[in-house]
Amino acid sequence: MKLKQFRLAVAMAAAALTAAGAASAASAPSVIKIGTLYAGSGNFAVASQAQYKGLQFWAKRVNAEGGVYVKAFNKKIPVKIVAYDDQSSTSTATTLYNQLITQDKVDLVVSDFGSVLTSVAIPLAKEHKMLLIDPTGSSAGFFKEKTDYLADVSIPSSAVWPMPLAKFLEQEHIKKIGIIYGSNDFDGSQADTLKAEFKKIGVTPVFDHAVPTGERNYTVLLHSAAAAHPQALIELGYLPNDVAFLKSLKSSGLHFPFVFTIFPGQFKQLMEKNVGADALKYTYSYPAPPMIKYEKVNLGMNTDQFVTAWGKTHKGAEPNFVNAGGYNAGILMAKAMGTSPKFTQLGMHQALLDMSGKITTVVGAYKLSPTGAQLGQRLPIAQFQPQKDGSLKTVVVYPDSHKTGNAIYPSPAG
Amino acid sequence: MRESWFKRARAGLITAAVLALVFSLAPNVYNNSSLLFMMMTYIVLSQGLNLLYGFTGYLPFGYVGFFGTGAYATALLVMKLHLPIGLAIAAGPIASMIVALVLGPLLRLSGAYFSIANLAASQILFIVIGNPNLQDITGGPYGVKIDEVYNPTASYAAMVVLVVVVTLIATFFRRSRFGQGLKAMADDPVSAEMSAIPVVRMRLLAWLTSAAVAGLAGALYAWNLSVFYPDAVFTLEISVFAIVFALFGGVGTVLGPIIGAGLLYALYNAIGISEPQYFQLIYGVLIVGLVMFLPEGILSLLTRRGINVF
Amino acid sequence: MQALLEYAIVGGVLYGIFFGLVAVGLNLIFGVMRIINLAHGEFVILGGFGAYWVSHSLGLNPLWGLPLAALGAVVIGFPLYYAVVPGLQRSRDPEMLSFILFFGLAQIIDAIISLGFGPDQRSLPDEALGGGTISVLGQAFPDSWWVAAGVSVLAILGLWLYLTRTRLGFATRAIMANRDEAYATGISVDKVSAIAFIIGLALAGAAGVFVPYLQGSVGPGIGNSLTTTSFAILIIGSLGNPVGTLFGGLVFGVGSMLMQTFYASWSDLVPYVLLVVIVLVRPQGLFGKAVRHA
Amino acid sequence: MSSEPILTLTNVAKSFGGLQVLSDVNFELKPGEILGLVGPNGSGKTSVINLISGVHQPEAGSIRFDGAEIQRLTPHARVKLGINRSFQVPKCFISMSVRENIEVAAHFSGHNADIPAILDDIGLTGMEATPAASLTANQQKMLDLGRALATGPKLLLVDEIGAGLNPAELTGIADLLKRIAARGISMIVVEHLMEFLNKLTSRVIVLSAGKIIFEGSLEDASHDPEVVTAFFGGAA
Repeated sequence: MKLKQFRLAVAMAAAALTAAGAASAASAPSVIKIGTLYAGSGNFAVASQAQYKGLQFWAKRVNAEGGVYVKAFNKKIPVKIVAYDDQSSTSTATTLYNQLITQDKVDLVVSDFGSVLTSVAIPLAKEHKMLLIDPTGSSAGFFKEKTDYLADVSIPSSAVWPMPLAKFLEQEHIKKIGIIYGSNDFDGSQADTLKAEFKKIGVTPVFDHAVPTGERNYTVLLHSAAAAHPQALIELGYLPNDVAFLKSLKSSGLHFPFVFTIFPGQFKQLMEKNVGADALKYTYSYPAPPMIKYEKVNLGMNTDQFVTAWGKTHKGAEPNFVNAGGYNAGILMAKAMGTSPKFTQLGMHQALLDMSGKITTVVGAYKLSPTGAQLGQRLPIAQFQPQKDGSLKTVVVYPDSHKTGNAIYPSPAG
Repeated sequence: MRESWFKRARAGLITAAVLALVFSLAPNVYNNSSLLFMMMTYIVLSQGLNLLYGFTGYLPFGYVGFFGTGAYATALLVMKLHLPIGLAIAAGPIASMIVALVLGPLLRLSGAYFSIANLAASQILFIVIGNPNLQDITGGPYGVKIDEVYNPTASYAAMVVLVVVVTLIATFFRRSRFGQGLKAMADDPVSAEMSAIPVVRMRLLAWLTSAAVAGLAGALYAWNLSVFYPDAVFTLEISVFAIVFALFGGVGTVLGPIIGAGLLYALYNAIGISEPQYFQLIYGVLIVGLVMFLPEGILSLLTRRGINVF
Repeated sequence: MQALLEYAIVGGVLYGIFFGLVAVGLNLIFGVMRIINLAHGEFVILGGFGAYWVSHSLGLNPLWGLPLAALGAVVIGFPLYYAVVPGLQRSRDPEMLSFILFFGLAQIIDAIISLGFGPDQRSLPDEALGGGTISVLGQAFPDSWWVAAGVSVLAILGLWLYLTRTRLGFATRAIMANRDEAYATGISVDKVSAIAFIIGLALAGAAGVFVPYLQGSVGPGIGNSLTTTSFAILIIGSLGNPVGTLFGGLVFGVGSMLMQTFYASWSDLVPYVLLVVIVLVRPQGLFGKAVRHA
Repeated sequence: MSSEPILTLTNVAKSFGGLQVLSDVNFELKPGEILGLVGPNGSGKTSVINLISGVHQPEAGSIRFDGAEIQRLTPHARVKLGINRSFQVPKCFISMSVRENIEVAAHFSGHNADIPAILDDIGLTGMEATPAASLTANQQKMLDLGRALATGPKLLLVDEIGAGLNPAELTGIADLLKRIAARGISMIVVEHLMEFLNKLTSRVIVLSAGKIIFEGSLEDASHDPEVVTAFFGGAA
């Protein structure tokens, strides 16, 4: 090889390194860096951006008051959110979580929405000994062993979500049940819980079907389900699945006496816009704050205050549950920083554990297990009942402690 | 008459040594090791794809299928049989070579038919492995988790070794009679047969080598990531990146895919971390521009000036 | 059981006819120009977004997306043809290079859709195409499915008439048969090819109008599966023959619906398995003469 | 030279997609012999060459070369046995230089070829480093022939090498082929140009519609009524 070629080889190979980036600056205590990811596109885009907005909402309010109080430094320090777009891709998310931890040297990491995008952050956080604040990653699989580096703060482990639903169906003596669920941790663990609960009372679903997380057309599946004549059809999906399911249900002309989906309870307005009030009427869902209200809170705003404050900064828009979840993650982090004597990952984790069972926020009771699971709130069951003016009223039908009306079952056809 | 093997391999040995040095030292300078690891993964994949496309003219659009197969073979052997990680990694390329053998008949197809059938084959692997009905065997759409063997440092080191190995394989393809025979086949398979070149056997050999490289890359990727879903190792984006990187640098050379993957992946992270949607646009424009104005890649700018590119 | 079978078959026929339309543009362009339009799926999506735009921003019936698709095909297709196709055909490997080039184009279109419309999946109101259902053999299907199938049959029939009953169509078929001889006989190959290219894109766009109904929604990122599915259908049928593509669509549609009804989680395999099996076993298609020695 | 035939075709038949392109083809070739193969377009001349060289395989019949049946062997295996060919449209390795084209063939066939001598034969001495892509069509034809010679063939199949050459070039090629034959290499020459063929051999086979309709001298062929009809009259 000629000398010229050799130089070329060296130069070209080295180019990769130079281009890869410059060394980063060390973090300064002048600002608390909160790192997070959101999905600008893909399956989780809508929900993920809702969570991100909730977190931003918290940061803005905290900074308006001069920052978050950090006990270890005994002063208020402004908060800065460092956020990247992972496009709903786990491999992109892996690189980006790593970027947050190793390059941006953030002080706390908040995982992206949902179990799928949270999953890859868990081993990374553990490896780098970072506490992962997990607002909505609720797969039961995450919380199998004791850990110092994971805290599910805003929603209960998805394995416990459907408990009230199972109880309600039992109470109503509904025994012929069809389940359609997305094959992902979030929906799969709910389906598993439901089936386990049914088994206890000797009920086997008459229709039980997993669909890809990206499924958008339920027309054919609905006909197969109808052939099994279930009294209740339960569809467990992510937001886009629920939209597609309800649309397909409406256009198919099929009728089931009881239909349940997850997200209308969290994104009622969006669902009404996308599938129409007509498609939602008489269906059931988990009503989530702010749809159900927590008036007595001892950390942050209560539901009404939150709705009003949100409206002021968001042109009068109503917040949804995931917005509240993002906000909730913020106030819990702030509380941890405000109580932990040391500004360390372990210190803040201990503070989060110490708060467990003593706090109620906009999303309800807060109870953190040593494995990082959230055991606080249980989600009730609500039905969307049409009113005379054509609007839909969210009526909580179970459990009795939250109940605002009776279920209309079976739902009238047409 | 011919130069000694050492003279022929020298450029490759130097390139491999430089790459080993750069990636061994890089984590001291820049400590997002995930990013460096991914850059090496793409250097390996682009080079592996180059072994097939650059030397035989077969463009494997479903190249990611081998990558995913390797990743899953490794992960499942650790999860189900609790094999030591070293053995499980060795199984990655073996599994992908088995898949390549099964798909061997695709090599009977020409040009675009091969590419599109290969793409379909990778989708079939994805749908089968990610199928909910196979949850008990493959983990289905719920993915796999091997965090008990999670070791970012060791897997990083292993990937450095793979970069070296694949550079040496590419050097062999570039500088040996075997590689010359492959080039002859790409130019004209019938004439190659008439030059006593066992076309079918050599093409299959290149195919298997290329598949094994991707399988091994997948195995190391699985080890490095330790938790992943089927779409993370079967996404078409991986094929696309490997193709674009290789084309950008210049296929049929050793340096081309290395430069293409190194530069573009760095660019991807410079732009992609903050504005990923613009990146797709830039890639698209880059591909169209390359085909229209620079079908041999950026290294052909040197070749055109009479500089012999390794 | 029998009701489900009937449902799958009737549904498969409607679905398949529609997919004949999805694939027929790819077939025409490949037949005439020997280039593989890997951005085909993206042109279908563009048609879907056109219909969405017409419906949401202009408040018109989404069917106005059909003339918009034709207009868009002229505006995009004409300059695109002259910018890339003649150059590709002079290159050393037109088929492979076109494959890569149009793949790049697909990326560009995907990115532009994402930037322009955002990442969300879009759907169209059922009411626009009737909103009710029509039953055959006691199996009810949304009106939109029937409209889609009807428009597909008309479009494919129209293409067939164009190819068999008009001078331009005759010239088009001459080019399909042998491009060099067509040059020699004085056919203005570039002009006729450009028209075929535009028709191909227009048909893709027209199919796109119905994608939100048949697939549930339209969004960036479904282009690849539409392109590979179209390719499978094109290969099941035969190159250059619109009626063959309709037949290919039916095989895919009925196969797909049967799988969705009885083995739903495996139904995504249908187009890919069909594609691989057919290219290996019978590269000339089930319904045509040999066009290529593979 | 032995009198045993080096090549024997017995009842060879071939069809493509239902179209019978060759049927019942029988002939022999002796070592060092040059055989002319003529016939109208589409009569199956090139198919005969394709079947002998292994590009296609016959449906029926046997092909014996040097005492062994070869009809099931791959083309490259036949090359190693000593069969090679040139192509009607030259098929060089266009990404390589002239020398590499010949080297590759010599290397893979395992034949210890005298490359300067071959370059001299094909008139490309001094152009070793020239890329094959920049040769003229005629030079590419010669390179194609050179590639075949580099494998050390005992039987050379020459497919319409004369097309498009001027009379002086034709004479040169004819002399070259005769020189090659004189080294003991048998040859089948497919050719339209009868004058050219006349310089090479007196024994021709005439094919029509996939059948041998005449075997004998070129002179006799031109008087054979069936041959005349095949070339000039009747259904094409």
